[in-house]
Amino acid sequence: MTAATVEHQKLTMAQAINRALRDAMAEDPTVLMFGEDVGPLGGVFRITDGLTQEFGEDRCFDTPLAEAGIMGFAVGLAMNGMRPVVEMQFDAFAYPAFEQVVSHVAKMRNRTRGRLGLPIVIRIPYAGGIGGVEHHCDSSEAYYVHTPGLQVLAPSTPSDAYSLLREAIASPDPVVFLEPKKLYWATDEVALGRGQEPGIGRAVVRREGTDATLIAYGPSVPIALDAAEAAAREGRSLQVVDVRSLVPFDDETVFAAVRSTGRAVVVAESTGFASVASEIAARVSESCFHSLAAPVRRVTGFDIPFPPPKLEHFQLPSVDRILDTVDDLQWEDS
Amino acid sequence: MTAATVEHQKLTMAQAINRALRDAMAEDPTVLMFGEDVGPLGGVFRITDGLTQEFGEDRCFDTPLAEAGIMGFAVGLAMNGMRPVVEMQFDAFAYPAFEQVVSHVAKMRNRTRGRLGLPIVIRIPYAGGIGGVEHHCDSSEAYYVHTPGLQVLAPSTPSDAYSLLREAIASPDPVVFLEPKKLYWATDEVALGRGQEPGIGRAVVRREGTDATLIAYGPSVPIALDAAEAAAREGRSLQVVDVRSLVPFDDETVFAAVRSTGRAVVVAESTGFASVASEIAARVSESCFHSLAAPVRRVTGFDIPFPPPKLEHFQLPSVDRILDTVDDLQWEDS
Amino acid sequence: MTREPGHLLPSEDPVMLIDPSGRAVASDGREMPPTDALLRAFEGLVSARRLNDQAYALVRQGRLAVYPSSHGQEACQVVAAQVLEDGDWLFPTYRDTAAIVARGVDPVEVLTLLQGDWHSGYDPTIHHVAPQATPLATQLPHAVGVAHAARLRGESTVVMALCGDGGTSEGDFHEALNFAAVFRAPVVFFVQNNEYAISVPLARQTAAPSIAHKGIGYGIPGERVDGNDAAALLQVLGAAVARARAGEGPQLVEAHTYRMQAHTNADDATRYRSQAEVQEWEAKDPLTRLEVYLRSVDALDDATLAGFTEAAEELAQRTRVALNQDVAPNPEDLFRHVFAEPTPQLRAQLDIVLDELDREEVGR
Amino acid sequence: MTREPGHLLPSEDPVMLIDPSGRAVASDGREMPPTDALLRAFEGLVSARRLNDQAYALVRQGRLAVYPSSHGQEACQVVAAQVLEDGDWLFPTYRDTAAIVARGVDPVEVLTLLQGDWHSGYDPTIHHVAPQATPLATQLPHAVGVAHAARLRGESTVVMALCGDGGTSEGDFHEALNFAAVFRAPVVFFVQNNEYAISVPLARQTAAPSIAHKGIGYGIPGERVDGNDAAALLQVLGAAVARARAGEGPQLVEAHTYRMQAHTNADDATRYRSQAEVQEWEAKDPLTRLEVYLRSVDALDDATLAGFTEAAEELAQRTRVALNQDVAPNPEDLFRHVFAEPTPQLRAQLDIVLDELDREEVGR
Ligand SMILES: Cc1ncc(C[n+]2csc(CCOP(=O)(O)OP(=O)(O)O)c2C)c(N)n1
Ligand SMILES: Cc1ncc(C[n+]2csc(CCOP(=O)(O)OP(=O)(O)O)c2C)c(N)n1
Ligand SMILES: [Mg+2]
Ligand SMILES: [Mg+2]
Repeated sequence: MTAATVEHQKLTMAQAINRALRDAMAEDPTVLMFGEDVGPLGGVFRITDGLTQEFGEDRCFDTPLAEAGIMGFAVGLAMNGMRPVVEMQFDAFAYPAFEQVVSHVAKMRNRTRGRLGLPIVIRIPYAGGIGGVEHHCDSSEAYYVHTPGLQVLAPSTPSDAYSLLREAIASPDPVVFLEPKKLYWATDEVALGRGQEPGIGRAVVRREGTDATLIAYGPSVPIALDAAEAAAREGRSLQVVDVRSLVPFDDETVFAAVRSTGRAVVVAESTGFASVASEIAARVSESCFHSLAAPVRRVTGFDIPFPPPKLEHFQLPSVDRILDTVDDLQWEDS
Repeated sequence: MTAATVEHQKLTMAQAINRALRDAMAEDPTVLMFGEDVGPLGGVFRITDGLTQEFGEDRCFDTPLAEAGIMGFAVGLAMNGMRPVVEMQFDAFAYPAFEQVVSHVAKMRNRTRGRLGLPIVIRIPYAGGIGGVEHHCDSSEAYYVHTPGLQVLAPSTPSDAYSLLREAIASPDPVVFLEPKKLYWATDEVALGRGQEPGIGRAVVRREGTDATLIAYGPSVPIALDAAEAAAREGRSLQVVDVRSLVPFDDETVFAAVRSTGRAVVVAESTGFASVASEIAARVSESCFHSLAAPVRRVTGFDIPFPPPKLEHFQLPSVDRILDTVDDLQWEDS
Repeated sequence: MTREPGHLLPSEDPVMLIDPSGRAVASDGREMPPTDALLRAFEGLVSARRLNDQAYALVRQGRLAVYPSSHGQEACQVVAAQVLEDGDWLFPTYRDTAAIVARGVDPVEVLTLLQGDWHSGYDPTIHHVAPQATPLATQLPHAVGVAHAARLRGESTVVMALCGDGGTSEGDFHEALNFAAVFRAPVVFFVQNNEYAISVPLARQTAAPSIAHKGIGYGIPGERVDGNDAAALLQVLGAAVARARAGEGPQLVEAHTYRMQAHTNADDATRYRSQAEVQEWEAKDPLTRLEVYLRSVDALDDATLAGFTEAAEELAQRTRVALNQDVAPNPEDLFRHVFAEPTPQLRAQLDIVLDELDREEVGR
Repeated sequence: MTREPGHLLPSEDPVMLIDPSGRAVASDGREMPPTDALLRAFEGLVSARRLNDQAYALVRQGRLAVYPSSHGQEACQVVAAQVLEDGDWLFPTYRDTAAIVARGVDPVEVLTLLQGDWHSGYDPTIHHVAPQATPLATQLPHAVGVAHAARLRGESTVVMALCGDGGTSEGDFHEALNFAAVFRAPVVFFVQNNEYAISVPLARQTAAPSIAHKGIGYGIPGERVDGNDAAALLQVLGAAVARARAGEGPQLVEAHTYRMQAHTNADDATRYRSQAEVQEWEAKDPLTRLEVYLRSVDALDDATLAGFTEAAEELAQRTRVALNQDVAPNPEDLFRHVFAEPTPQLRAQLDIVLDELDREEVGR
């Protein structure tokens, strides 16, 4: 497919994910979509809207209400030739499936010395910013990235949501696909078809800048971009890297970016202790040591349970908090 | 109790834990011990040996085989005045209880604005080094430390196992108590009674040294000490810090240690990506930036599922791998 | 096996004592509860229905983030609380506002969760009401633990554990019932089968003859009851509580009821069920039926009803007023209650927030 | 409700066709399986018993890290495999060595796990045998998924999913049975109730009248069978497989059997059960009973038995020899099979190991 023939559509992230599912299901009859309320209702976020109607009850369907069961069922389907895509209704409701994910989904290829891979996609609407009550706003990526055998993706734009989900469904390995709930209604020109965006394992520089590098993913990318915009107005040039693929991690792009500026702030909504942000800070500190003019700093969620709706803004990385942190990066001229 | 009256006993770590349970149960009738095979059998590692016989079926007992049920049962018991201590038979068999741990055990105090705390201890025989088959050797601490509301302890000596378990049982908050399986048979002079060792939240320097600091916990501490011993023979003086308390983390002791040597290697058996070692590396890199002569390095398990018995030695941090890494710390004289 | 298995199976039809038209019906051996208990239940129903309407209005006005309706299920919820004694415990879900209020918790504190001020707004230890459970079925093993703790101390506490039809599919339901049976814990597992789990109908949830048939697999007697018949509920739940209190172990009770409104205000029920189906259940309304019966036995007159309505109105008004007051919750609470004592790191993190607030203050 | 609930309950006594003394007994309407099937089962039992002894010897010699014994449960395991067709799937646990070998997998590959060379030593796709499950009951939802995939493609695959009595307490057991029933998946859930989960006796595991009584809670028929009677197992499991293949949905079969040895070599069974209890079960041995019966109907003579014994001996010897060969597993495999393509980080980590090995090599 050449660039000239690529079809573009203006879509919200929710629509882009829906479209990715439709396109994948149309192309490959082994792709199945199931979970709680994803059938006739089309999912509580309407991500699977119309799929049952279009592909029938056998291809997109509701299951009994049991996440471990859903995940284990997916394992069996994948063992027997299918490419299941499951929806965990909200982040915290994936926890009942944790044993299935860690002890089976992540390990089957390894356990069988490569004989049995599991092409499963686990879609998880995740993180906060939508005023959700408790258990509806967890950023659970650290649990998954720490588990060897899972690819973990966190798109920040509708285009990435579309293209990364297409890659995820095509992947021979299990993928945890983290959909930032608060970005479901963000819009973008989305290039349809496969291979239009960098694939799994690739970070991208979303904004060029020379003074410091902001490293973010998923729901935090727009905040990082806003912070860079605000900084620019104050005369400071911030580069923004969107990690996109948490596992595999794109060291090359991230390290090159940080080396180019000599300063880095990692921005992530998840609680900070032993998180993806910790990993990024640790590996950047280690590999870019001699390029760093200041310690790598982190702007993350605090180490507290996700707050109730009226207090959640204290937990989410904000432009001000990012700029405060950037100000702290030991600028000789300040 | 003055130092003079403190009773000491030579105990294995397994015996020390057993003794801590016995002493706590004798002192406080609300302490209950339960799980799988912990009753008449005394646990598959014999940690609860004799407790049912001594305290009766109501105080130390077997449950049906269901870890989420065990954990949820503990939550209810703690809600109603008890201090439950549960044993998860092996690390990977705690995963079915993950939702209960993350969504309830860790959050109850917070959810109820401090009105309802859960004094639960979750004992987990963990990590490798015993030639265990799959699912019996996971280092799962990263999952717990990342979850706000859990204290996470990892003793490396029988003395610490005894004293930290006593503190854990007395704690008003839930504690994940990680027992390094391969150290169950290590012996030590154990000071009985409470308060004989530094408490929760305190790291200790296990060996003084001036050239570089090894930061380790649980099963990796003896390896770090061995490495320091070997390094000393080669004329290099390595300091060893035993973290002991992963949450709360003792920044003060760790930072002071690293600042005193200017070089640091974090040693941990767990897979490395987004792990406790990442967190330690990140926070040391950030807070000791100007004292560091070289980047903070990590010697951890590789990012692979835990290997089968005959290959596990490749996964475990070894003296050689630690020394190789220390050699890499940009020594001017080398 | 101490029990003949057959006794563990539920009756073929749900127990009903007052039919949808308000007439008393015979149900073998089950007595009609005393009229004063029925009247008290009715008062609770009137209050619950009014409070539900109030909550819906508050959602529309943006005072509540979300609200899972109890309309249609009031009889189940009110009676579940009514059959308990003070020392007993109630384990509610997000849907059980009416049960918690009937237990004596201030609706303002119940709605804190949905208002977004905090997670659980009430002190669970005062009325012995657990925080409302959102992760489905996870509260059930807690209920068993609370019951077992009481039993170890020789107390006569009974625990009423609520869950929905959808929740019965979760592993925690299974593990909780099994623990309760093995430890003979005094727990009444009370399933409000309202035919749907959000959009998923019961037939996609289970192929069992009934949910109550799940009891025998644990050695627990299963019962079915008309969930829109407060009299039957008082009888069946009352007996289950008495049985548990007497040390005869747990029981599983399935109430057949219906969620008359959408799952929450955010849901669109027309996507998965017909108006005709809803109307069918309209005719079985728990309030109407009990009112007709009570009037027929001269236990209720217009004046009494007016009194109930007025009290319900007052509670609703008080709730509305309280929820319209904008008292911003304190961010310090976020850091204060993670552990009994904040860690040094949490204190440092709180300082970041306090510093930001200070600067905002100055900036104004 | 399409099915009269009563039909879902198991018979009061486990189905038995040959009693412990080797005599055929009447069991209403159940026919004795053909003699050649019984003879084939017997051959499997002889082989399984011998292989079990061999594995125990290998543990003592330090060639296996651990071994969970199948002694006493051979009839369950051999027949579970025997009733399957080639395209069917078997989902075994750590204890089911005999079932996997009866299915045709080389014992050397089965024992790879316990030898410590790798996790699963066989290719699951060749004989349609899932890797042995260690985390209890987690394999059961997989079995449902495999069955459902086949059904979606219109294949007539049946899945035999094994688990122990202890495993039935796990949430995954519940969720798997429920999924199977709702999707009418062709799965036979076969529980080997050997009275213990390590040290925990059945009475601490469940208060149900029987494990088979758990079926009705999912709308699945439950059956009980004497797990030491190969004839009854052939009959009951055969019928369950046929029923599933015919599209009539899943079934739950509970076999009453006994683990004659300790849980594994590492276990001390004297801590939790009496020698008298073990002896009682000695008298019900599945091999003896089938041998007596087969001789009584002149289907087995000394020569045939000698042939079986010799074949079993050969297999055991071959296994012993293979396991005594010390072929060190390749550490590269650790990094190669995490993903289909190793990540850059995994390649770098492998390089660390290769570099260490190189230097060791040089150091020698
Ligand atoms: C573990 C878990 N999974 C999913 C959800 C999302 N969810 C909330 S309510 C609901 C349906 C529950 O149905 P049911 O148990 O019948 O209760 P009802 O809402 O009908 O009262 C779902 C799927 C959840 N809260 N918890
Ligand atoms: C999830 C999980 N929890 C605990 C264990 C540890 N464990 C291994 S076997 C076993 C007992 C299993 O008993 P049962 O299901 O009756 O099978 P049997 O060993 O008797 O064949 C236990 C507790 C495990 N393997 N998986
Ligand atoms: Mg419902
Ligand atoms: Mg067993």
